[in-house]
Amino acid sequence: MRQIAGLISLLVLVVFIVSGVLLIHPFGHPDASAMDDYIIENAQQETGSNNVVAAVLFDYRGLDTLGEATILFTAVTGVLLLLRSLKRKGESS
Amino acid sequence: MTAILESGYAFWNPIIWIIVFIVVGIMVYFFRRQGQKEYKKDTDQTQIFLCGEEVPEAGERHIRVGNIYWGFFETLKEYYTQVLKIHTGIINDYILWFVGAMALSVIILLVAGLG
Amino acid sequence: MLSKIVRTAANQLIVFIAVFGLYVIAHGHITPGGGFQGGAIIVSGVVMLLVAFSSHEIKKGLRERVLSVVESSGALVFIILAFAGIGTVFFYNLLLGTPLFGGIPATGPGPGNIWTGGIIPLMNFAVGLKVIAGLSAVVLALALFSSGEEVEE
Amino acid sequence: MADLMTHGAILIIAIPLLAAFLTPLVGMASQKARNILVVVSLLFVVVLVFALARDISINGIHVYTLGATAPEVTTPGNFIVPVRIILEVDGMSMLMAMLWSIVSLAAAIFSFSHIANETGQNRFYTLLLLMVTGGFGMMFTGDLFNLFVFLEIASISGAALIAYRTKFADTQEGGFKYIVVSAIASLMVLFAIGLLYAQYNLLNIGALAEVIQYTTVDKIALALLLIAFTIKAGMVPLHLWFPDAYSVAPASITGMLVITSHACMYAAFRVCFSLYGNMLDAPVVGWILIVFGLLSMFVGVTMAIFQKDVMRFMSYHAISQLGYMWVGVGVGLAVLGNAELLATYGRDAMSGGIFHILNHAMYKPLLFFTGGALFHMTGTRDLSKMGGLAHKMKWTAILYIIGTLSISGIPPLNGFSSKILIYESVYQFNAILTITGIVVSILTLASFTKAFHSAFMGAELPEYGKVTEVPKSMIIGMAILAAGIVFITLFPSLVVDRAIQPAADALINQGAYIDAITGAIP
Amino acid sequence: MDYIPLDFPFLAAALLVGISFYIIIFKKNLTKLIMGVAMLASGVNLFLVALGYRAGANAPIYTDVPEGPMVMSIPQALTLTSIVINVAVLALMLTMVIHIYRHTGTLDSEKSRKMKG
Repeated sequence: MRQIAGLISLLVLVVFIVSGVLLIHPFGHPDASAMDDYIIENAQQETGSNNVVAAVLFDYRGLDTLGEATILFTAVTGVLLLLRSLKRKGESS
Repeated sequence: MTAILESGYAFWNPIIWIIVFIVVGIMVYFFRRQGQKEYKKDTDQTQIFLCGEEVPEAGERHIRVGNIYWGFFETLKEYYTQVLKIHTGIINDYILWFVGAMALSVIILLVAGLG
Repeated sequence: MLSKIVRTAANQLIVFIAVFGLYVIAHGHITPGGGFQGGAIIVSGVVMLLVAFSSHEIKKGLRERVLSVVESSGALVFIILAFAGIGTVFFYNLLLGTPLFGGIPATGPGPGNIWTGGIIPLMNFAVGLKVIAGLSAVVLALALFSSGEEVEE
Repeated sequence: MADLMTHGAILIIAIPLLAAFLTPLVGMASQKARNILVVVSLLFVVVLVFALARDISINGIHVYTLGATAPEVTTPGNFIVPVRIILEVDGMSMLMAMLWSIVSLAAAIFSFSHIANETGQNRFYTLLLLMVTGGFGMMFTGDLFNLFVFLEIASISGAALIAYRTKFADTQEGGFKYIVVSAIASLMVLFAIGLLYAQYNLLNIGALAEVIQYTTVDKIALALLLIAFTIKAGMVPLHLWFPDAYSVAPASITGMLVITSHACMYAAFRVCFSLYGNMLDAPVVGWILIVFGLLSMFVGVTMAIFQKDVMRFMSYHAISQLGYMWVGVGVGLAVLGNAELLATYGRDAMSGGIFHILNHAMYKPLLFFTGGALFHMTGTRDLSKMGGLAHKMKWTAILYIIGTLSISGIPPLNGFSSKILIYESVYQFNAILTITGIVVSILTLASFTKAFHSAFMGAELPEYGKVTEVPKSMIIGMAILAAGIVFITLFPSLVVDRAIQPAADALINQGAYIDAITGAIP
Repeated sequence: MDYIPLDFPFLAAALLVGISFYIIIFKKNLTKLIMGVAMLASGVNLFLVALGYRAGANAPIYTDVPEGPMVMSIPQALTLTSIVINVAVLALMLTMVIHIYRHTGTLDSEKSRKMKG
């Protein structure tokens, strides 16, 4: 029962996802590119960076990168929190 | 008045309710005063009286959570067996529901778009 | 702990890996790469050391508490750089036009100049520091925990 | 002051973040300084949020373009689409931010005593502040990808905090379930963002809303976004992870997780109203929301009566209460295309649903905190082992009663005022919804009476002879929320006029949301 | 450099999503489940980065680049962000699985569960 329901819903979802990705523009030929064209043209002037991806990362979408760095910080804090020793300082065994 | 909420159909004023509560509270206090004259603390009057039987210990006297609303669960037994079947507690099943809901809602949205 | 050959080789290789990682971080604004990528390269070197030596050995030189402090400072530098522009707007690139990384390259293809990009190179360094310290701490903590040793608070 | 308000939106996000980065450094020096840092930063955020809320009610929607030459420059030069990340704060975001700031302050104060005997406190408070940042980011951002990033911040910090008490096996299981569900849901959000980006080459919600066509691909993206946010909000039948994760977390975190659940709900509303808006096949999507809401209300409350674990019992009630909001807002969405019905009852139904968010955000964390207080003093979450605790924990019992009366919709407490708004407006749409709502409300009262009886009433049990009242900071944390309940109880009209209806209008009025981004250009 | 027919990268991404959902639903081993999540992330990342590709275009870095069109840069930045996020999620998941194994002695999602109902 679970197997059948799982397979059917999985199949339906995959069909829709595949049709979704096929219905958008053909690979290599994007339909709309106004925002990206603007960035490629103006990144050097506006940010002074030759690497457009770095310009997007740190200037145009700087908050995303701050968020990304924060997520890394969160994960590191989380891992160290979960792997901490449960003994309190000065307590023996 | 900031206290009155008018939704277009309803009139709702918490101040009136609070006044009613206070009035009822005062009345209850007076009624309670009537009966308290002969009441003395820490005498036999305050002990539990159970038809002369021995009163059980505190732990046994307390009605535990499992015994409350027994009739309710007995009536809805079939419903609960069905619902508890869904709550398997296995993480794989959770994602299965997620996938199923996504598939179903895509179908609904696409079919509704046709008509 | 692996054999002596491996340990010696790892000891030598870590220098090159670190230099390459630093290069990738420092040139993030003119060539492919950046703080995350360069940091990940250096952390791969740390993982190599962790495999060659045991986590017990590494712990003597690289303490989680220190790594934690370094990581926090990297994050702080990043957010302070973002805050620095708040006279105009948060994340405003205020170093453009100043002598420090303030150059603006000629439009179009050309050789890169390292003194360009405003706050971008500095942010790359901050992120690089953070990634090195953070991922090393995670790898070290997982290795220590798996081998049953104490992980500092 | 005006200058501070210009940067208000980003400061509300950045100050908890800055405090989070500072916390581990300060905490190494002194625990007391760390606690002061946490409270001061959160207090400052509360002040900022309320100042910004006042500013928005006067001046309308705030936009803040990060990294531009000025905050109002949403599109560079005479280019027509926004390139940078834009924070867009309107009435709805502001309402969410207000309740999030208060609950996070109460949770932080509650934590001081609640986790006093545990190790790893520095990292605990760091993660708490990061979670606050994530929540504010989700509420304020006007950019889809940015929404995804902040969603992940909130989820990851939440998962780590759920698993905080590593010595118990169930905490690890709850945290693992939470993070798997969050990761998969947010990856589906990302996939949907990719589908939208491929067609329109835009990421900004307002700019996307202007050009969106509701093609087949958009429908698939809508389904992915909607269901992903639904599972994150925890609606039946996608609620299965919800009690597992919420019952094992430290109580202060559970209170905050409720609001992240609301934030995901807010994101779903944002997608439906502001992103798709008038293009949407409104009755169909509205009914999807209503069905989720109805199922949640009924299944949530019936499962709750059944529970013996006090936190699990309250988690199921949270699911049940979330259902009210979805029904209220879903009815509003179902009649979105019809201006007449919208004016007759749609807007009121939405106000009721949104008002219920505010009320729920006050009483549910309070109830979770009282549950946490019981766990703190007795060491068990099992209701069948408790009894007679009101003799020892008077304040907890009183605060529990306030929360209970409020959640069951007993007049004159605030739960009633939002429920009556929902009942009366929804009745005109479909009477069954109202009837279900009233039945669920009765069952809620019944189950909370049961829990109150088994935990607080009865004779003093010998095994809890040493139990005393909880420490002061826990009482203060609970009292903050109780004060919020009393305030909303006494001034429902003030709250509805100043906060709730602007929020409902902000969702309905898609044009204003778009204009704030693209309208500035001649 | 020419136009690739049939959108193979998009199809690959979609199928990767499908396969990883299969793993997540049907494999009871928690480590395999984590692998499924990692694969799902790869599928989504592949889809994102494939969105920005333009046939025959250069990498969007102006240093010593030949003349010609450039591929779109925002999807690359988004993918980079998404990769780092998924690394973070994986690290936390693995930590929790270690703890689950320590507590219950099994990695089976059905046997290791403590909570139901």
